[in-house]
Amino acid sequence: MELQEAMGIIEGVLFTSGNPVSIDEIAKALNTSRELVLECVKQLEIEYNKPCHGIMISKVGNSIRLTTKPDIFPHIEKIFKPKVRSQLSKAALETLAIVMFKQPITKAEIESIRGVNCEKALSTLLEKNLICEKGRLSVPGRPILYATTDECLDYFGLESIDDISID
Amino acid sequence: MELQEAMGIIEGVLFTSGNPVSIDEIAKALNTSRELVLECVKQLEIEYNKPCHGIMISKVGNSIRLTTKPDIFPHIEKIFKPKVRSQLSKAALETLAIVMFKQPITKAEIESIRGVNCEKALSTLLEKNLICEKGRLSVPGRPILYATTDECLDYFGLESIDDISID
Amino acid sequence: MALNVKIDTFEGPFDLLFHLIEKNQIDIYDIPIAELTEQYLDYIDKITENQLDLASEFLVMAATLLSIKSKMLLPSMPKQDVESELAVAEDDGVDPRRELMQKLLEYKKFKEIAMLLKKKEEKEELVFKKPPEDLSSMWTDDIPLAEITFEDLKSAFKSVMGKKKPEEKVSKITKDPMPLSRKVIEVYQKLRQKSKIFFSRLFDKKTPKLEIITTFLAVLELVKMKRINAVQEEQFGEIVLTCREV
Repeated sequence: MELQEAMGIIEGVLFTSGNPVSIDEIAKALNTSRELVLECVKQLEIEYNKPCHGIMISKVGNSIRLTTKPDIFPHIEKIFKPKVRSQLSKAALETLAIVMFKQPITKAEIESIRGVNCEKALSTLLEKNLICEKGRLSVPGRPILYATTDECLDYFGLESIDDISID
Repeated sequence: MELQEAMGIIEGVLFTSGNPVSIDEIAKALNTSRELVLECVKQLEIEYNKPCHGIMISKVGNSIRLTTKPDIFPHIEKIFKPKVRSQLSKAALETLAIVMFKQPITKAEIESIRGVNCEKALSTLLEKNLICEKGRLSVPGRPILYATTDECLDYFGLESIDDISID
Repeated sequence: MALNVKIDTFEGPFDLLFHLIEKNQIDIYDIPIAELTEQYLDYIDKITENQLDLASEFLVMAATLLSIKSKMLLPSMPKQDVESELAVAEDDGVDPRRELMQKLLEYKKFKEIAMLLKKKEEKEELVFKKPPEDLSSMWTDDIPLAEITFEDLKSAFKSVMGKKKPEEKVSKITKDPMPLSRKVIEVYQKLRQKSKIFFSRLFDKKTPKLEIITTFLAVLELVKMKRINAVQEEQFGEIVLTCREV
């Protein structure tokens, strides 16, 4: 495979993934050597170094990923921060709703329902004392179980957990 | 702002978003003119046309977004799980076209436009989450009203229904 | 005429009409109805009897075409004065083809949109998109959660659960429902005890659909046997069952 062509495929793979992809996995999929992949990565880095690009390659152990360049962060923030705010309040609302109707529930279960990371939303709800930790699930890793607090029930005018129904 | 620098920022913004971003929004965030943004997009397109790139800019209405190039599709599919997307039948496409422009609409109304039973087409579209039930019409029998979902726009790479023009 | 086109390749009567209109380069705004009707009927003839299910929709259109054709043959009314002319224009003066033309034009519009969607679908299939970056760390301030109600939580829950990909369908295998004859006896015995009962009380939420149907059939059977009376005051209202004196 030609170097230029391989570079394009690697860029496409990293773009699609969003997450880090291992060098070996890329080499295998391209049916080529690890060395050629590394050479492509080097060439891509040279390419991305040009000011007309806002992305770059970051290495994470034996894997690589695409990220934005740190120097354009202020612009990214300006455009996305207002969206993050509404996204986060939506995330908090959805997360609270899931905890309310599915309690006790683990973070992993919430994330599988929402399909996205809930770290931030959970910590906000904990901070506001709307949810609390309620024991741990007895499976490997013993994940924390979350449930609503009495304060939360009170806030929504509910007497007890038994009043929670989705009809 | 210099053209090269603006190109880099636009690339970073599109990369971060994943979803389409409107030209006007970009111009506003960069504190520059729509014309300059369009010029940057043109230059980026020239850049991505090189074989060493696997990504490209797609236009979706007044917005732009990054996607992978169609010609590297087989390679990316090899690394990630293959896309299982059976194409929609002619009946399903016709039914969806009617729901798009007449929503919310009942089954009977769709059938009067198409002149045939749409039961099967509707259930296919519901299953694929391209349409959803949106309440009921308050007439005898209370027939279900159908509307398109956000996933529907995404499925066709549309920003809004207006991207498909009818006249 | 090329008759090698099978009828089931058409999406419906409008689709078939379109095929004929395009093939014969007919002006939609001035349809030669006699000619079109004849060609349409030729196609319909190809439908064999065992395709009758499919045929019904095509036959309705055939009837419509014939009706338009006959209206076209009627002599137009002589125009006496302006007043009656105006009155006539509302009704009989309208071109009998007008309604069909409008329907065809509307169908044509959606057929074209469907083709556009097909192209978009094909294009989309070959590209991959990127998931949005997780930007939550960008926000360090307090997240507003004011003014939400229990109803908001309910609808948020419903929409988030609705978004979940449908799980693999698990079909339930239920026991054979009670045979009709036994259901007839059961319903009759219940009525003998209570003399009056709502149909909806003969089963509960957990009763399988098939058994509800059997129950309904049992009621019909008992009505036929003149053992009970069934009254429904309004559409979709309750059915009240009463026992008849034997």
